[in-house]
Amino acid sequence: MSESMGRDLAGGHLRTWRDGGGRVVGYACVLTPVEVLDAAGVLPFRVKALGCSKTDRADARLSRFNCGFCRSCLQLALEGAFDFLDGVIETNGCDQLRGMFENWQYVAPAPWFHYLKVPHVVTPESLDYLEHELRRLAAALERGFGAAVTDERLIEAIERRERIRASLGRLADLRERPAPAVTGSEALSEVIAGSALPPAVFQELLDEAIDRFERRPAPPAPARRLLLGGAAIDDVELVRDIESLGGAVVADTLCFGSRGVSLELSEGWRDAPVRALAERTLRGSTCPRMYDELPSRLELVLATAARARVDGVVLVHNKFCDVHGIDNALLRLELEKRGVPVLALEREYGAAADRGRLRTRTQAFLERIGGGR
Amino acid sequence: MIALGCDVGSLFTKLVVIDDDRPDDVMASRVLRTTGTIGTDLEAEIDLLLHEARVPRARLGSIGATGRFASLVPGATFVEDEAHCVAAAVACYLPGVEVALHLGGQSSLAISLDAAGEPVRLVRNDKCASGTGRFLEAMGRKLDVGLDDIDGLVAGAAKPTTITNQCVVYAESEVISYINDGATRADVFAGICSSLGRMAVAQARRLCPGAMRPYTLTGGLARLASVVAVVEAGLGIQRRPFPHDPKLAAALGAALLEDDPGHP
Amino acid sequence: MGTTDVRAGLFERAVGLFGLIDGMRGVPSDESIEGLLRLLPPDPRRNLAAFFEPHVREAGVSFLRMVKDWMFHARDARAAGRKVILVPFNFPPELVLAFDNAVPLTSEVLTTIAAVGLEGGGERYWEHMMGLGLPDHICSANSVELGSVLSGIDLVPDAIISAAPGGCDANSKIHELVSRVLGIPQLLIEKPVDDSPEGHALYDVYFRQLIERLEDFLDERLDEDKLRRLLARANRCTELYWELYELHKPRPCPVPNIYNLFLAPVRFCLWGSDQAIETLETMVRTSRRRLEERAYPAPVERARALWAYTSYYFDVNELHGWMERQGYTFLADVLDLYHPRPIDLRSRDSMIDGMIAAAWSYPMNRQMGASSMSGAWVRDVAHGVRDLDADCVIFCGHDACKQSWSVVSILGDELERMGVPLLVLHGDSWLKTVTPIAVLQEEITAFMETRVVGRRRGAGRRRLRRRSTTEGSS
Amino acid sequence: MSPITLGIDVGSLTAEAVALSGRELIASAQVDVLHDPVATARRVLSMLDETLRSVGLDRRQAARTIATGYGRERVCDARLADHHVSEISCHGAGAFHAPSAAAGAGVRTIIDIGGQDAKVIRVNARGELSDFSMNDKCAAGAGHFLELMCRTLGVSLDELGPLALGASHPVEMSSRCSIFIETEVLHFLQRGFDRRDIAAGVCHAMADRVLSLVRRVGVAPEVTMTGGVAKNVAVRREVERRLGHRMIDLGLDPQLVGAYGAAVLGSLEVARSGERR
Repeated sequence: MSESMGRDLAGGHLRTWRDGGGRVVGYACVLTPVEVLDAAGVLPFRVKALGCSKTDRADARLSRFNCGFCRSCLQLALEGAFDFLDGVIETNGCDQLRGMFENWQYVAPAPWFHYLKVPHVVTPESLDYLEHELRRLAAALERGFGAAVTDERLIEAIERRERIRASLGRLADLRERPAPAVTGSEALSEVIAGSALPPAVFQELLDEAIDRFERRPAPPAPARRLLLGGAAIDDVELVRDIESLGGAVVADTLCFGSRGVSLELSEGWRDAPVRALAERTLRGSTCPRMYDELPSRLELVLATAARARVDGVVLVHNKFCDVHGIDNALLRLELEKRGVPVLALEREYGAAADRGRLRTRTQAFLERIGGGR
Repeated sequence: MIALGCDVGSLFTKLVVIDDDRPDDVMASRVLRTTGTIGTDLEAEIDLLLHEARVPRARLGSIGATGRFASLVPGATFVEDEAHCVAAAVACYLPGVEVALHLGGQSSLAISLDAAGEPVRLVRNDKCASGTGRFLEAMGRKLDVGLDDIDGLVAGAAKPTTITNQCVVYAESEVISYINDGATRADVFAGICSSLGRMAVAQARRLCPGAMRPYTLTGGLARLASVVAVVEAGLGIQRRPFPHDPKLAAALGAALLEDDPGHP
Repeated sequence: MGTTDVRAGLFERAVGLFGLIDGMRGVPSDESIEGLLRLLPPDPRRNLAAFFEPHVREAGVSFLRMVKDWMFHARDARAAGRKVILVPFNFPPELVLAFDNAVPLTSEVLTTIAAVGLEGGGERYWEHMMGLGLPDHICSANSVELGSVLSGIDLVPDAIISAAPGGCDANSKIHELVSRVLGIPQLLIEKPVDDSPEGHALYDVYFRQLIERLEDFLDERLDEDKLRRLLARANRCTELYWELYELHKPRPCPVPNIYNLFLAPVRFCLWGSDQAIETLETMVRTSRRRLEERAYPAPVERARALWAYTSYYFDVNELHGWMERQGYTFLADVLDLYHPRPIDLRSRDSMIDGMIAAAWSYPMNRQMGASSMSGAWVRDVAHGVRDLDADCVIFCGHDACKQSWSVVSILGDELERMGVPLLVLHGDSWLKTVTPIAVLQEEITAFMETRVVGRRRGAGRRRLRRRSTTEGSS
Repeated sequence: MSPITLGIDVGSLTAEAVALSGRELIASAQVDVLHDPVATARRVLSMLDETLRSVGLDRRQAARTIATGYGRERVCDARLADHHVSEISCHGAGAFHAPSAAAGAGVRTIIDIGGQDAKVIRVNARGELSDFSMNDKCAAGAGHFLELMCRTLGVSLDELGPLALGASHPVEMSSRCSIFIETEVLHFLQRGFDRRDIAAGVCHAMADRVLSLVRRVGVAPEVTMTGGVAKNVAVRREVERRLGHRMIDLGLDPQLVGAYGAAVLGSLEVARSGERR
């Protein structure tokens, strides 16, 4: 049985949390507002499948036409790697994720289960609906784990996450410097670790890391600066591979990376915290599952690319992922029209998958934009 | 009665002659490559086989044909599909076995069978995972490793590679890049055998979602101890070994079957 | 943009094809059918022959004339100052038919027409989409027709109603891409994956907002009387639908396999039109006559199959026709089990509520747009199996259909508990180049003979001559 | 004599080495790939050395050696080359600067179909990489597919093209997947179809796959084909017919274009850095 990599990344902190009687609830899609779980005194744990190399149990339930991320998560779930979770939250992030959760619950039901339904459009009515959904989530957490999600506890939880977001902002600035003080793979590792840590612990570790990055001598300016987009990618190996070819990932819009943690709350959010979380999730989310929001997604990529002064954009999607696969194709058409070179990469999710194929494409792209070693 | 079984697959054609009073004693068998002219070649191959088994043509009671190109078998008494033949052979040689994992050259079948040797449920391989036998053969040709010395090689593997591509033909380019990244042939073949084994495990699990039933492995891939080891580890219980060359299972089944007088 | 092999658009070529049958009426003679088929290239000739088999000819002609009218309305729309609205197959076209200034077109039906009626099927339009850099795992149902639209030499719709959100990510993204690239409005209506009252209430608001947006776009108010006349005929279609549904129950099944292929476009294109009523009436009348004559196209009805989702549309002769010749009845595909209910015509609101209920329980919305995909899909398939007395279920395994692929294992387990065997195939419902029809026939035959026919009626069995030596002769 | 530069391309099926003096091809060598790229590289370089020595030159005189192809990084690790460049840029540069191509209006689109993968490369007016597409789809689009079909048809790779040209009614393959195409080829053979018609069907299926790659980056004249499959006259003619562009001849063995491009990039680097050896 393979230990869940996410749990290993969190290492002892998760164990100390649970030894202290703390409960842990798993979720998969970053649309899930972790502050509501914090406020219920529960540790949010983003289900992930780093380093899962075989998917035979999952392939008996899902099919080989489903994406590798879902198959790898189900594989670990069926192998018992997530038995330490006290509960699981399904979100309709995408069709395949729903299928993964339905199989997980069908074969090995979690002790506590909740289905958070997030609309695909941004209208006043869908906002009301999502606010109501977040209140149902809070009530379910209360029933399951006893701690009432009051406005005070929610505000406190949001403020703690906002401080983390500020630190992540500093990390992003370090990465975007002319001579980046932190590499793309280091920055992504921090965010991934954070998805399995109690907020207070993550804040401390993050700030220590940022100080360390600031103190160490800055490396020479990279040959080429890249923005990494697309999604369902939390494979640090892929980023390390790209950077080893001379393309520094100085910015990213990955949902498991910066995009998931850089969403801003509207002014005066303290007056109605649940409403503010709902608004951030819908209006703030630049996820391609919001089918009428391409302009805001395109704007995010263009603004990030300009700010980070990148030479090219790499858009990645897991094979069989339609939501990002099609969106990347559309973003590529839009960006290339505006003179921004784009490399679209399709890969199987999993440890060092397709490594050889992707290195050739990445090196050629870097050569195309006048870079490479 | 002396019977001949002929399994004409996409890659190989397998022929056996047995006397069904003593089915445990395979009188003669041959395996040859299926080519474009297999239809005409079989005439001579059957005579050669009967000569080897010292059986005059007149004493041959039945010719059972199966496989993708069964219709080309000259003078066939009947044609039966692969699942029935494999199930018949397993029921005859391994009573009590309830599942046959038939890992052929082009496709693989997970068959559950009842006591009478009738197939009950069938799970076929994913379309893109077909051609497993050819994949192994092509990799053998490229890395100049004979199919028979794969097991020896894999035993020495230090760091088996992971093959993630589901299209078996496409996985070849993945293997090439591993080689170019310095992986040894042992690591590469260990990776190939484990990915083929795990595909069979996933198929078996689809057939028996609950606990695994007593099973055996047939088809060309079952000759490879490395693949068998991965399947046994994946399913958690040992297989009941097929007593003859697993590649001949369907042909043996075709030789053991006859028309059921009750049903025209 | 990539170069394109597309010299003529899909819609334009399809209009040409239907032009050939423009004058056809009633039950044409063998000679005139022969004359028509000789005009067609090999692919359409082989496929359309299945529409003119003697036992289906009358319904086939009526069906083809209905589709012809549907296409010619769209062809003449611009000239008549009307807008062409692309409506996906999981949204009722009545809402568009109720407007004078609009004509509906359904991309999945056009893709099916290409697969059945155009030489080389829809592959060249699919290749054009690939040329734009779209991944090859997207769904061909929309991508073939929209590939033709994006090639720049075919009819371009004026707007797209995108009703796939909630039920299908792939098609939602394709509509978003096409509306962005063409610069045409996308009228998006999401199906909340929430069977609770809150979900229904949200959908109610979405639907009414969609009507307002359509009224603005078409600069025309939804006319209550026109809507009432349309929905009265739609209710007639609902009655006929249930009569045809009941006619599937007797053994042997009197309803020819291909009628299932006719039923889908009747719903998706012109539900509530005179042509749809005529086609439904013809199917019911001819099926009832076959029931009285106990007619069945094969010596014995050896197995009755319910298709769990879509089926295959690129070789109708070799699927629907071939199954009939083997004695395998094609009862329905679950997308046709949408349980239509008569609509209360008393007021504008009651009629809109009726259309909302129809859209909520529409194909794909019922199953993949429900809270639990597996729960709703199993409910519909299990009901279909019991109600239509099916012997087995076949999942066509359309490779791009990732939501059904993700829960088909749960459907299989539940059907196994009911003692109903499930066949899982692999292929592309609209592109013949993924899995050839010959391979599908082979797998269907192995499944039927092993798990369905073999178990019950033992035709053509082989048995083991001798058990192993220890157990003596069997 | 202008400085000598070497290019070495360790592919999946074959490896090539080339020596240039400026743009002039003075020596080349080709071997089948062994199972280890470094061993293969050493072998093809030593063969190149023999040819060089026969004209009084020596590999060590090279001002720059550039590696490309699948094994390029391992070849550099073994210090058999100064640095490596992707085979995509090398095929682009090789075709653009090829002897006969350079004279004409200049190549802009290169269709390279190798053993394991296929790629279409677009270069700008200076022969620099501007866009590319590679076959991410199933492998039916690579040279390996033709190798597979030749085994089934019982002909050699070189005979397949000419055999296909003799076809009167090319069969149409009903599938895109090489597994099913192989079975279909066996079906056609059993049913006594003319082998030339079947060979043509195989080559047209190959051309279909090539064209779907071309569509991703678009085609601009002049167009050329490189890599092993370029030698198949039937595939080349079908692609020409469907694209409406004639493939210009590079005046260079299509299989050497990768190594040639690497050597050209080497000489451009040497010229830019003003080195004189």
